[in-house]
Amino acid sequence: MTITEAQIEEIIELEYNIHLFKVKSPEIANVINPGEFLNIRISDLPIPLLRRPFSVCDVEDDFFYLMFNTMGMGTKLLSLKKPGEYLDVLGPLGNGFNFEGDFDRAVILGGGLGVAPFPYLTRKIKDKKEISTFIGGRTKSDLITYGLENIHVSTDDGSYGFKGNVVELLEINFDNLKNDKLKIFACGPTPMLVAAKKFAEKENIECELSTECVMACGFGICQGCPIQSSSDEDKFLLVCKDGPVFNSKEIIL
Amino acid sequence: MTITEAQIEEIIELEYNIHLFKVKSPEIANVINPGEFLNIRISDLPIPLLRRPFSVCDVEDDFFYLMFNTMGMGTKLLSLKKPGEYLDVLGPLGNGFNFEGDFDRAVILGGGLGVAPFPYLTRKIKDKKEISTFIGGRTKSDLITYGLENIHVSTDDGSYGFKGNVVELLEINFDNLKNDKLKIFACGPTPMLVAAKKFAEKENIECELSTECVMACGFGICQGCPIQSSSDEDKFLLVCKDGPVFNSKEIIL
Amino acid sequence: MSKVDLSVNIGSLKLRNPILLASGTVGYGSEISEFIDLKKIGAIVTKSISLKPRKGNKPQRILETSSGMLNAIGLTNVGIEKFISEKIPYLIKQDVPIICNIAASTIEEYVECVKILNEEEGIHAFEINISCPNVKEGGLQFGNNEKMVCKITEKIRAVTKKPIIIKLSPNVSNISDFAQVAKKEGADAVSAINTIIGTAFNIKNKKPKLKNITGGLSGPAIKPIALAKVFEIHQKVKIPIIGIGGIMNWQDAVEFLIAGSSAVQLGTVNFIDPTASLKILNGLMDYCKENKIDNISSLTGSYQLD
Amino acid sequence: MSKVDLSVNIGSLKLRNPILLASGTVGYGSEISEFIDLKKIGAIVTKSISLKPRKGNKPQRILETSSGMLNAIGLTNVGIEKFISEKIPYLIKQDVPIICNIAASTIEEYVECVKILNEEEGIHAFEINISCPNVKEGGLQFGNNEKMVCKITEKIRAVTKKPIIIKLSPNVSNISDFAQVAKKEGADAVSAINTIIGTAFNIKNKKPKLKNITGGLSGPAIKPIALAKVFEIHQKVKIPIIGIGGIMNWQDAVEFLIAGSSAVQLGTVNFIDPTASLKILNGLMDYCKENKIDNISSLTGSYQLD
Ligand SMILES: Cc1cc2nc3c(=O)[nH]c(=O)nc-3n(C[C@H](O)[C@H](O)[C@H](O)COP(=O)(O)OP(=O)(O)OC[C@H]3O[C@@H](n4cnc5c(N)ncnc54)[C@H](O)[C@@H]3O)c2cc1C
Ligand SMILES: Cc1cc2nc3c(=O)[nH]c(=O)nc-3n(C[C@H](O)[C@H](O)[C@H](O)COP(=O)(O)OP(=O)(O)OC[C@H]3O[C@@H](n4cnc5c(N)ncnc54)[C@H](O)[C@@H]3O)c2cc1C
Ligand SMILES: Cc1cc2nc3c(=O)[nH]c(=O)nc-3n(C[C@H](O)[C@H](O)[C@H](O)COP(=O)(O)O)c2cc1C
Ligand SMILES: Cc1cc2nc3c(=O)[nH]c(=O)nc-3n(C[C@H](O)[C@H](O)[C@H](O)COP(=O)(O)O)c2cc1C
Ligand code: FES
Ligand code: FES
Repeated sequence: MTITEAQIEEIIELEYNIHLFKVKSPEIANVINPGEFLNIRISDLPIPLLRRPFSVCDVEDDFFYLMFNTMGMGTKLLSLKKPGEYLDVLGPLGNGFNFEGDFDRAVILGGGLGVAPFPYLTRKIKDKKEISTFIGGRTKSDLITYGLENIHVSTDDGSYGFKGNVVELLEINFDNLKNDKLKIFACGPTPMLVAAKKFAEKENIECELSTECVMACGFGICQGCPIQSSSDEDKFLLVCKDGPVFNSKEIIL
Repeated sequence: MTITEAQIEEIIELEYNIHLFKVKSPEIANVINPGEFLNIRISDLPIPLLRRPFSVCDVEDDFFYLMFNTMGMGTKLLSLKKPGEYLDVLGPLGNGFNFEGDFDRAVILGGGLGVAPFPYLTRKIKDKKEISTFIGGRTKSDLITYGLENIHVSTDDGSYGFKGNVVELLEINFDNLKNDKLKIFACGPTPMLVAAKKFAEKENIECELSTECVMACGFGICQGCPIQSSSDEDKFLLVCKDGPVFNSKEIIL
Repeated sequence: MSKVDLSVNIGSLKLRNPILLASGTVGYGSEISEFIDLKKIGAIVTKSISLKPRKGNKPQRILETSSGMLNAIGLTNVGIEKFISEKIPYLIKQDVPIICNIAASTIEEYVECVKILNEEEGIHAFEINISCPNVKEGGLQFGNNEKMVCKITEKIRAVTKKPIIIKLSPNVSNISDFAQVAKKEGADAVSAINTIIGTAFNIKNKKPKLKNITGGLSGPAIKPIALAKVFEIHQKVKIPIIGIGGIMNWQDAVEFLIAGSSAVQLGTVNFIDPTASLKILNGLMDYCKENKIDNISSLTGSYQLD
Repeated sequence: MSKVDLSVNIGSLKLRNPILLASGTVGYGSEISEFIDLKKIGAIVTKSISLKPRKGNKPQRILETSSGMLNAIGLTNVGIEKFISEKIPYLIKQDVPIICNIAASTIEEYVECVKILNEEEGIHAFEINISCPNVKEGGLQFGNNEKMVCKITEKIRAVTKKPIIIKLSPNVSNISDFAQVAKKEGADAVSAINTIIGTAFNIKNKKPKLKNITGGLSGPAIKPIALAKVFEIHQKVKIPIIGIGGIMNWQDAVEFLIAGSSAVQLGTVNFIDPTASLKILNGLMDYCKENKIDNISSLTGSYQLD
C-alpha cells in the first residue's frame, strides 16, 4: 500500500464513454493482484474531494490498466487527462480474487463495466484453467470484450446476443459447463450479484463476488463501506478492506 | 454588459509568470473602453467559485487582450488554459478612463501589474496627446513595457532604472513635463495610488486612479466592493460600478 | 404533452413559479435585469431595507472560501424613503412580484418599516431578516432568541395583512423551534437559511481577512446544511418553507423542493451567472415534464423515507 | 538557526507537537501507520469507543458534497474490551500518545467507560464525544444541552485525574456557552468542531442519499465555520481549544492556531492523503522558522484585531 505518482502512457477509447488508461507504475504493477483496486486522487483541488476507486483492469510489465466510464464529476475529469500526465494513485487496496483453488473452469460474469477486473484475472489463469466468460449490458455498446476469452454475450434490449441478463445467459449455457468443476467470478451491479449468488448457491458452485460501495478512504480508516456479514448478524465487513471480492457465502447483499 | 464565450487565440509569456492572452470576441472588443474590465469565470466547478476581474489590456480588431500574473488559484488555473479554449467572459464592466478631456500630455503611472490597462489607453490617445509613461516594480522582472510609449522605469531594488518608486520617479522628471497641461492616469498597489493622488493634488493636476477591490459580482449587485467617497462621509462608492477608475478627488484611499 | 403548472402558494402568497432571487444578491433588480427578464421570475426579494440608509461595513467585505464565500456587507441599503421613491416603481414596471426584505435594530423599527411599506401596492410580501450575521444590532441577537422572534412576528402581524415570511438563522440548535414560533404568531412562511457565521485569518499579518472579522458563509459549501435545516422544519412544523442555500442549478432546486421547500431563493449563484435563475426555471420545467409532474407544488416535501 | 519548540500544553496534557489525528478518521491507528510514522504525531485520537461494540448505520454512509463530505457512520466501534486488549497495546508500541474518544448513550455509560479506561497506562487523555450527529442516543441530545454537558463533565471529572477534553457540537447557537460549562466543571480543554448536520436527496427516487437520512459535514467546506467557532470560544472563555474542521494543509493549521487553537486535529484529509499530517508538521516548522517563532504555542490566539 503506497501512494505514487504514475504516468499515463496511453489512452484507448474502447467504446463511446469507455476509457482504458495504460499507466506506468512498477510499484503497483509488480505487486497488484486481480480483483484488487486503486484509489485515485483526480485533482489537487478539493473538488472532487475524495479519491475514486477503480479496479485494476490488467497488468503488463510495468504498466497497469484502468477501465472506466464517465459517471459523475470525478470520472469526467479523469477522462479529460492526457497521456504524459500523472495520476496520484493509492494502492494496491483490498482483497482480490482467489483463483488458485480447486476448479477446472472459471465462469466469469461481468455486467456492464463490471468486466473491468476480468482482463487481468483472465491473463493470470488462462494457461491453467478453462474459462467461460459471460458478459451483459443494457445494449450493444455496453459490451466490452477487451482482454476476455471465450465470450458469450447478452443484452437487456436484445440488440446483440442473448436477450436477457447475464445470469440467465449462464443458465441457458449451463448444460455445457456443468461437467467441469466450476468457480464463478462475478462483478457488476448489485441485482446481478444477487442473481449470481443465488444461482451459485442453488447449483452449489464456489462463487466470488466483486462488490462496490461508495468509499472515502479505501483502506479501512473511515468505516464508510460496510457490507453485511452472513455469519454474524451484528457485524459489517468492510468492502475496501475485507473485500471488494467476497466469497458469496460470506456476505448478504 | 453581456456574458459570452470567447476563444483564446494566442498566449504570450511576457515575463516569468506574466501572461498575455489574445482573445477573440467582437462583442467585447467593439464596445469596451480603456480602464473598463471583464469578470471571468475560470471553471465550471465551484472552485474557484467567483469570477475574477481583469482589466482590458488592449484591443485590436475583434480581439481583446488580458495581462495577468498568477496570484492564487484562479489566476493559476487561468494560466493553464491553452489557445483554442474558451473563456466565459462577463463585461464590459465599470467606468474606464476619461481621456478626451482638456490636457496635452498623459502621464501614465503603472506599478507592477498595474500597467495592465495602459496599452489600450496608449493606443487610444497616442495620436492625439503626448504621453509620458512611468512604470515601477520591485525588481527588473516586474517591469512590463508591452504596448507602452515613452517609458521611464524605476525599481525598488535599483536593479533597473531609477531606484525608488514610480511616483518618486515622476517627481524627479517633473521639471521636463510641467510646462504641458498634464493629466495623470495611475494604476497599481494602493500605496502607489495614495502617493499619486497626493502628488496630483499638490501639483494641482487632474488625476484618475484605477482602483482594485476583491469583488463578487462585478456589476453592482453584491455591494462587496466599497470605496470611501470623499464628498459624502456617509457614502461608499462601488469600485465595480462607479469605478474602477475614479477621479482622485472623488475618493479617499 | 400537457403544460406543467409551476405556480406555488406560500401561505396566502401566490407566485407564478418557485424561483425567487434572494435578498442582498440582486440589489433592487436593476442591474440583473440587464441579463434576465424579471417577468419570468417567481419574485424578487429586495436587499434588506432599513428605516434609514445604511452605509455598511468597511472593506474587505467579500472572501472566497472552498466552494463558498464569506460576506460582511453589513446591510448597506438606500433606506426606506429612496426605496419607495426609486426602487419600487422600477420593479413594478418590470412586472415582477416584490418581496420586501426588512432589517432593523429594534422591534419598533421593524414595525415602523412594515407600516410604511404596507401602503405600497407593489409589495407582495414581507421577508423579515432576523438573521443577518454581519451587524451588531438587528441581526442574530434577534434571530437566535425565540422570544424576540415571537415578539417581532406578533407585532408585525398586527400591522399588515400582507404575507409575512420570517427569514431564519441557521446559527441555532433547532431551527424548527423558531419556525414554530413564527407560525404561532401568524407568519405565513419561513425562509431558510440565511448565511452561516464564518471567518478566515491572513497568516502573514494575523489579521482577520474581513474587516468585520466574521462574515456569513454562502454558496455550494452550505447546501447540505441548508437542506438539513429545511428538512428539519418540514418534519416538525406545518408552515411553508422557502429553501435557500447553495443552489447552483436546477438539480439543487429540485432537491430543496423534495426536502420540503415550497419555493427556493437563489443567492450567490447570481454573482457567478446572472442568468442562472432562468436556466434553473427551464431545468425545473423539463424535470417536471420528464417525470410527469403536472403541478410543481406536488414536489414539496416529497421525500421518500423507508 | 535555533530549533523551533513545537511542543504544546493543553491544560495538563503535554504533547510533542500540535498536530493530532481526529477521532473516527484514523480508526485505531494500524492502517494509517502504513503511511506515517505515528511517533512523529502529537497524538492520535481514537475512534469513538463505547462500552459495548457498535455495528453502526447501514450503508450508504458516505457522500461527497461540494468541498466536503457527509458521513453517517453511526459510531461503529469494537467496544471497550477489545479496545483495551487489542488496540491500545498496538498504539503503545507505536509510541504515540493516545487520546481516547468516548461516546455513550447515557451519563452512566460515559462514567463507566472512563472508570475502566482510567486504569490504562497508555491513555494520555479522554476526549468526550457529546456531539455525534449520527446516532439517536448519546449524540446531540447531549451536545446541544448545556445542563447535560455540565453533568457529564462533572461526573467524569470525579472519576479521573487524566486530562478531559470535551468535544463540542457546532450545531448550537453559542458554542462558547458550552465551553464555559465544560470549563466550570473542570474540563482541561475543548475540541471544536465535530461535524455539522447536513443531508442530500436523490432527485430520481426522492430518497435521502444517506441511509441515516442526515449525516455530518466535514472537510474544507466547513473550515470558515469551524474557525469562527474556535475564535468565538477563544474570545469568550479561557480554556485551551483544539481546533478541528477542514484542515487540508499547513496554512490551514496555522490559521486555526492564530484563531485561538492550542493544537489542531486532522480529519477528512487523512482519507485523501494519509501522509498529510507529516506534511503539515513540516510546513508548520518552516513557517515558524521563517517567521522567527521559537515556540509554536505563541501562535495560539495571536490574531490582530484593530
Ligand atoms: C472497489 C471498486 C472498484 C471499482 N472499479 C471501477 C472500475 O474499474 N471502473 C469503473 O468505471 N468504475 C469502478 N468503480 C466505480 C467508480 O469508483 C465510480 O464510478 C466513481 O467513483 C464515480 O465517481 P464520479 O465522481 O464520476 O461520480 P459521482 O459523481 O461520485 O457519482 C455518480 C454516481 O455514481 C455513484 N457512485 C459513486 N461512487 C460509487 C461507488 N464507489 N460505487 C458505486 N456507485 C458509486 C453515485 O452514487 C452516483 O449515483 C469501482 C468502485 C469500487 C468501490
Ligand atoms: C477592476 C480590476 C481589474 C483587475 N485587473 C487585473 C489585471 O488586468 N491583471 C491582473 O493580473 N490582475 C488584475 N486584477 C486583480 C485580479 O483580479 C486578482 O489578481 C485575481 O482576482 C486573483 O485571483 P486568484 O484566484 O489568482 O487569487 P486569490 O487566491 O483569490 O487571491 C490571491 C491574493 O490576491 C488578493 N486578491 C484577490 N482578488 C483581488 C482583487 N480583486 N483585488 C486585489 N487583490 C485581490 C487576495 O486577497 C489574495 O491575497 C484586477 C482586479 C480588479 C478589481
Ligand atoms: C453578498 C450577500 C449579501 C446578502 N445580503 C442579505 C441581506 O441584505 N438580507 C438578507 O436577508 N440576506 C442576505 N444575504 C443572504 C442571502 O439572501 C442567502 O440567504 C444566502 O446567501 C444563502 O444563499 P446562497 O447560498 O444561495 O447564497 C446575502 C448574501 C450574500 C452572499
Ligand atoms: C468518517 C468520519 C467519522 C467520524 N467519526 C467520529 C467519531 O467517531 N467520533 C468523533 O468524535 N468524531 C468523529 N468524526 C468527526 C471528526 O473527528 C472531525 O471532528 C470532523 O470530521 C471535522 O474535521 P475535518 O473537517 O478535518 O474532517 C468523524 C468524521 C468523519 C469524516
Ligand atoms: S472506504 Fe474507508 S473504511 Fe472502507
Ligand atoms: S463587486 Fe458586487 S457590487 Fe461591486
